[in-house]
Amino acid sequence: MDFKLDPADEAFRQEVRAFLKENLPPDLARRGACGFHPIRADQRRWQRTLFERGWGAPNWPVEYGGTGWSHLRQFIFDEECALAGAPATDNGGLRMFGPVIYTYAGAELKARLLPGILKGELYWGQGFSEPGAGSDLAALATRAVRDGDEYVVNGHKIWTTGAHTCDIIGLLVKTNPEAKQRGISFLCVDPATPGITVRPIIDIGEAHSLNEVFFDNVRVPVSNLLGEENKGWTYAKAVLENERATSAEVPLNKRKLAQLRHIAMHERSDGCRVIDLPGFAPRLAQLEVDLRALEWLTLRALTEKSEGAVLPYGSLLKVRGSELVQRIGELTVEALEQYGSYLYAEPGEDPDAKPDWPPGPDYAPGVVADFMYRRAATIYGGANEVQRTIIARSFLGL
Amino acid sequence: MDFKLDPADEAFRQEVRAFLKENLPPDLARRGACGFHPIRADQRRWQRTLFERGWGAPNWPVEYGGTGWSHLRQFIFDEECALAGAPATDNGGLRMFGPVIYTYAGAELKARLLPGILKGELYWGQGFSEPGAGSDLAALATRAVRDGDEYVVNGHKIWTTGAHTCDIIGLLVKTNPEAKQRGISFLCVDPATPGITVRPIIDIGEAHSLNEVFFDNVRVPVSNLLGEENKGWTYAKAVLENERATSAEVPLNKRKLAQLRHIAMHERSDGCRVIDLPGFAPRLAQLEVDLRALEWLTLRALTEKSEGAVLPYGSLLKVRGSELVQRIGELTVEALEQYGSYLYAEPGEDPDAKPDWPPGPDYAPGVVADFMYRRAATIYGGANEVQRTIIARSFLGL
Amino acid sequence: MDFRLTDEQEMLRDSARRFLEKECSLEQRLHAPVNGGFDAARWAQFAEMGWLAASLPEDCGGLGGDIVEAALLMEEFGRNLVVDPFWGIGVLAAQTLLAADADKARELLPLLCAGELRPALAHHEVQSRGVIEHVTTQARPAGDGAWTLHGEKTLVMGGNVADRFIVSARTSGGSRDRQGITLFLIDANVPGLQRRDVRLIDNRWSAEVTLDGVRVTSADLLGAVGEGWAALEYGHARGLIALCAEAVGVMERAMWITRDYLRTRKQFGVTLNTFQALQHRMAEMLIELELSRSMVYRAMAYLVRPLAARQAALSVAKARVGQSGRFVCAQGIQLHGGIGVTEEYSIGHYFKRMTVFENELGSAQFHLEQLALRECAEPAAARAQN
Amino acid sequence: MDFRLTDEQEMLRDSARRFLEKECSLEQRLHAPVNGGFDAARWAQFAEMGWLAASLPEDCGGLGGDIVEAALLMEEFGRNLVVDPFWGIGVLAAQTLLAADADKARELLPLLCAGELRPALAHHEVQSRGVIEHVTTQARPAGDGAWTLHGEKTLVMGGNVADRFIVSARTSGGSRDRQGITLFLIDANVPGLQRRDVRLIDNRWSAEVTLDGVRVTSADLLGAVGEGWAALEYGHARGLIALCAEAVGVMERAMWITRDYLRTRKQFGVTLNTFQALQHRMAEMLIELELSRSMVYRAMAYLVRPLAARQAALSVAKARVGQSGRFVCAQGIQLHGGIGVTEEYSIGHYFKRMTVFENELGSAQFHLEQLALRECAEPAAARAQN
Repeated sequence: MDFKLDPADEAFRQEVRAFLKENLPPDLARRGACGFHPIRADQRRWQRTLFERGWGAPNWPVEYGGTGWSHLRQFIFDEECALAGAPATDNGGLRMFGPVIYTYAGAELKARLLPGILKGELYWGQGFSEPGAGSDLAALATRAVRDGDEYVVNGHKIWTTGAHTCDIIGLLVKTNPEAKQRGISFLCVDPATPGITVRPIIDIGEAHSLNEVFFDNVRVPVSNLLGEENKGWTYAKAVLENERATSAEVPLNKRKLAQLRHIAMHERSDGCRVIDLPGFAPRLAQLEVDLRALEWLTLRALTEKSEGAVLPYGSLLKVRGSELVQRIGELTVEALEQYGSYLYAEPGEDPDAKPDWPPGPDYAPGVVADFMYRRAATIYGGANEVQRTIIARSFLGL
Repeated sequence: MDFKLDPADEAFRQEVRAFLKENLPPDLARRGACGFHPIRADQRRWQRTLFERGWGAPNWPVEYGGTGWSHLRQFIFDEECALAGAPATDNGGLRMFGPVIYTYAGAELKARLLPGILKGELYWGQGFSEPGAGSDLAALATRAVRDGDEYVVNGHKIWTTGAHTCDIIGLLVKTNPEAKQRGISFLCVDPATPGITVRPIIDIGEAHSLNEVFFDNVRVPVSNLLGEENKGWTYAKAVLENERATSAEVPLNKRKLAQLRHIAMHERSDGCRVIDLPGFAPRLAQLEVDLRALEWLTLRALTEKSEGAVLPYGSLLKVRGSELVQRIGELTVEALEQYGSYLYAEPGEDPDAKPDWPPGPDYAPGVVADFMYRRAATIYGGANEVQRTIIARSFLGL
Repeated sequence: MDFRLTDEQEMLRDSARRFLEKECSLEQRLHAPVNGGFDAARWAQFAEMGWLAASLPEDCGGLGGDIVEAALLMEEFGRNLVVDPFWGIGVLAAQTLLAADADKARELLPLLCAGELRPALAHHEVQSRGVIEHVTTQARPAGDGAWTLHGEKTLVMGGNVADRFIVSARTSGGSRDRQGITLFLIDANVPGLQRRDVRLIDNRWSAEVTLDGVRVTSADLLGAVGEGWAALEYGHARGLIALCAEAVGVMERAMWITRDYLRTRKQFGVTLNTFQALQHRMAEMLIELELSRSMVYRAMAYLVRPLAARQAALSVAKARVGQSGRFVCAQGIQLHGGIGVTEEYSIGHYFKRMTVFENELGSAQFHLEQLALRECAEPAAARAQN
Repeated sequence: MDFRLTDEQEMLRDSARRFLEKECSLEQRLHAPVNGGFDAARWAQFAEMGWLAASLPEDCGGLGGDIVEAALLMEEFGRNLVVDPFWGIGVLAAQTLLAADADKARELLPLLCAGELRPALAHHEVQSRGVIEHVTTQARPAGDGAWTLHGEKTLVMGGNVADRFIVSARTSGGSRDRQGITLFLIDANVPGLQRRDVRLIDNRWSAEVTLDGVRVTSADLLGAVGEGWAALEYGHARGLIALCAEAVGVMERAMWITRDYLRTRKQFGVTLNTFQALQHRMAEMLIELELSRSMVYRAMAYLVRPLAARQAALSVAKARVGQSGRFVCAQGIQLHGGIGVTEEYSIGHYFKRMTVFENELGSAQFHLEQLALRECAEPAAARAQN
């Protein structure tokens, strides 16, 4: 065992920090640090900046334009970006779908899809869940029937994050209705294709990131099939595993905890800082303790991964990471008191628009909206109850 | 709705308090207030005192020698006794079995059993659980075969509290092995009957209250059958319901919380009272909050009972009452620090014996032993998991 | 002690339930938030049905009820997540006015009962955080027995539709002294008063009120100069209980909505109610609900006790109801899955209501800390007996 | 950063595991508690296998290992609930001695490694409660460079079988000053020293040591006069990590024992492992276990950091491991049902060990409060980056 941080990794951290200081525009950082869903324009702009630096895909191998960084360096990079307030990059393209594309897709599809992700020009939506297939994803009913060089798709997807702004949808469809998992295929679908209707789902933070997507005789070229027909379940599982691997969201939680500290040191009660109110700091300390535990469980997951992990790290991290983001949000809303009750509605996609917000300190907008949206953290990516069953069955043999 | 306490009830409280002040010997109170299992000799002495005052059975109707008190008065009485440190009276005889006897037994059995309970001369043991029948009580296997005027009993009971000091055992047996619930009968068994062997079970507090009881061709007169043959399940359910009705143990929890306060005000850290250490008092306050919630849920259960309760109060109270006693114990052990780690072994049944204990303040002995024993609180009387299932099915219709 | 409702109380509850389910369901008032959570015709109906009068004494135009009636109504409002400013105007402001000035109460409360007067309590300030005596708004002497008011009030519930404000201001003392707080009743459109309406995330409305040299005279006084605290405490005590009663309604309905969903929603080929982990979660929800209900009863019973015991009981209730409410409503969302976080489905709104609840009249943590202070200060013997 | 064990470390762990499972199972040492938790022959074996030397430097007779080796051994001890005083003597006293006085360490630690010297650390006092610098035991000047020691020490782990005591005493300063603490090494049967042996509920033994005019001279000094704090901190840091590592072993074994029980125990006609609520509880136990293990790694990594960062990491670890350990072992009992609370079955002993853990080197709450003080004192920017 060796717990020393490699000096080269520490130098790398400084390099990232310097880069951020120089290249992250303050307006992006300001919007990135608040709790609203990131603005697509900001994400594009920032992804382009990273791409130009050669850091477009920290988690991809060099041959596909990635950095080839170790897991630890990726972790350092993500952490520095989060703490600096950089906009979240496209988790869908970079982490969930990209690796599945370069692992399973044919050469043509790779060439067509990967560069756009790198440059921030191809954003992904995830067309997996359906009204009748949530935690039980394999129960999906959206049909794709082959008709010459095309599939004809009919069905109804739900919880499609960013379907209203994305450039491509990773769609799970039934190509063999007789089979369950083995009848599922994976199509890459242009959301502008005729027959597709996107209906916004407003979340309880009064923000719009989720959608329903209806497919009415949508024709998708067979060349947009990922890998082989009826093998989509394999790819989907890989996508979900990729989602869970980062699901502790340690960088995000660090940013949120830093924000909570900031708020607790600036909000006051009769002149006394909220952080100095009796009982507040120990609760903050408990969150710090739990974040550190999660951070080092993540580091173990990253370094043990190459060794062939036995522990179901993804599930462990998903459960506690999602709980932590909710608990941090809860204390932040409490620290804000009345400003934690005010409705600061999402400002929308135009970065220059001035929203008509209620009064309050700069750090108030977005906090409660995010707190509300994060109720979904223990649900999305496989509800925590499902993760516990996975842990109990797969590892504990119950 | 009327929340005013009747002045007559308040006067009653003062009467009880005065009685306790005058009649509760200090040595009994001292031993009663510590965490060790009550000494049988103390219990007998105290029960006799109560009996002579006419308060031998606060929860029984007058016709059987009870007080006929309202539920509220019983509650006040129990609370005052607990806070004064009176030894626990025989819960088995007075609360669990007595009411079942006077409700279901024939005249002869009533006359034979009830007076002894009142006078503190007939202590009850509960012969229900078996190694293969815990939460699933109806799976019990102890057999009773009728042979003339006697039943011949063979089997093996476990978790029999006080079997080593009790005067009678309420025993569930299978009289019809073909049936499940409908093949169960209820026998009142003298533990001195030949063929009965009692094996102590030492609990993790290194104390002895639990036992295993083995029955080897034990002959029990048919006249000791409670009610009808094969209807024992009805009586057993009534016993368990009686057990759960008081299972929040609010008086006990009040005494324990008062003890915790006492300890927290006397233990010190560099001269500072433990109660004044940052973070301690809010945790104490949380216990107070939860105790008050439980207290008033109990009051509702008591007053709504006569109205035909719909809520499964017994299960609600059992779950939170057992959790609370464990949480109070946890904080008390923490408040004691090193004295919470010391083994102060149970002093035994002789009230005058001086145990060879490690050093420490007067209030230390018994605390950690009780904390250990109370791990069983969430298990005995139907594990909390079973209670949650009962709540979900019976009331919520899940 | 008797937890049964009287016939009158049962009638009140039943009629409220019928009316609200018919007229004020969540679906029906989707546009209410945009209109400031207020509908003049609806308010007139509230008055007509006697709801505004239910918990006020007869010499003030009321029906002679008390906190029980207010709590009954609030519980029904909670079930349906009613956004109309009943609590701010009909409980908090009305009860404060009642306690502040008997003459003015007899004069003004009949108008309130009739729906013709809508006062709001402009008392809370940015740095109050649950402390009733926190008042920094200044009443500066302006000669001739007049004062000018300077300060900022926040979370003035129902302030967006108020025609009067009961303003607390300091005529003497420091920012957290009980002495020196004076109450004034001022017109909503008096010169020097500025209002900004704020929608809360639970779709109720409040206002921020800025007082910049508002001139008041002794005619505007409620009660005696410097003696406003007792009336504020009186109003807050009743307001807190009413709020907790509302929360019980919120929790109860959230629980049943969730129960019904589990019985119909299928995953893995079976309905969700067959999963033991979810059954047990719901059992916990019921326990929390019923403990909270008990706390409301207890707080009502302790209203007649001396100040220290009353305040402790109120803190116990607010802390417990806040904790339970958050748990119950968060689990309501969790057990629904994705649909639970959508604005168009009901369950998430129950959680939003409980989130705002925590930010009103002191959080659970604030009240725990109040109790903790008592634990350190009071002799144990005294506590064990109350 | 590399979480893999070296070959040597793996060998150490495997041999310890084999030996302990064979020789030190819970069943085998039922009588150990009565004998003071000590068996001279067993202790000689510990020495022979190099365990006492594993984490000491070579110039002190050690094998050149470090905290990792101590943690590996302690984790194995935890699995088997070993009661022998390895921690008190082989970690806490040995590491304190190592840091306190290089010359004496080179002289005495080889004897300790060989099993021929058993020093215990007599430092903790009744009112310490986790604060290392709490020392009220007095070293009063007695002329000729001598002192007399007066005071009481508690929870002297392994003190019942110690032949030497490392005593902390105050030569100057107040009861919680870091400066002014002096360490002395004294013989266990020196005049003026009284010992009372105490069995703890987890069946390990400690002693209360009363010093009533024990005469010491400069020859008994460990390190410089008044400079003992740094060595205590050094020893406590390693002791805390070793304790946390032991707790991970305790938790892990408790979890698997429970898993095995659920797979065989039947209720309602099926084995308990088929109940979803119990499956999910066990999933939570695994999560807590692995979070705790991560905390031990982190604490080891932070040992080389500056004092403030190191202490914070130690507090983080002790708090988290204490919380997790209590949960895991309490649930271990709960999932067993009745048999779990019996002294003759193993699972309850795991809970008892974790209960004592909470009372050693500061409770979870104590360490949370230490972290809370930092939160209030340090600028946020500095924290976010470490």
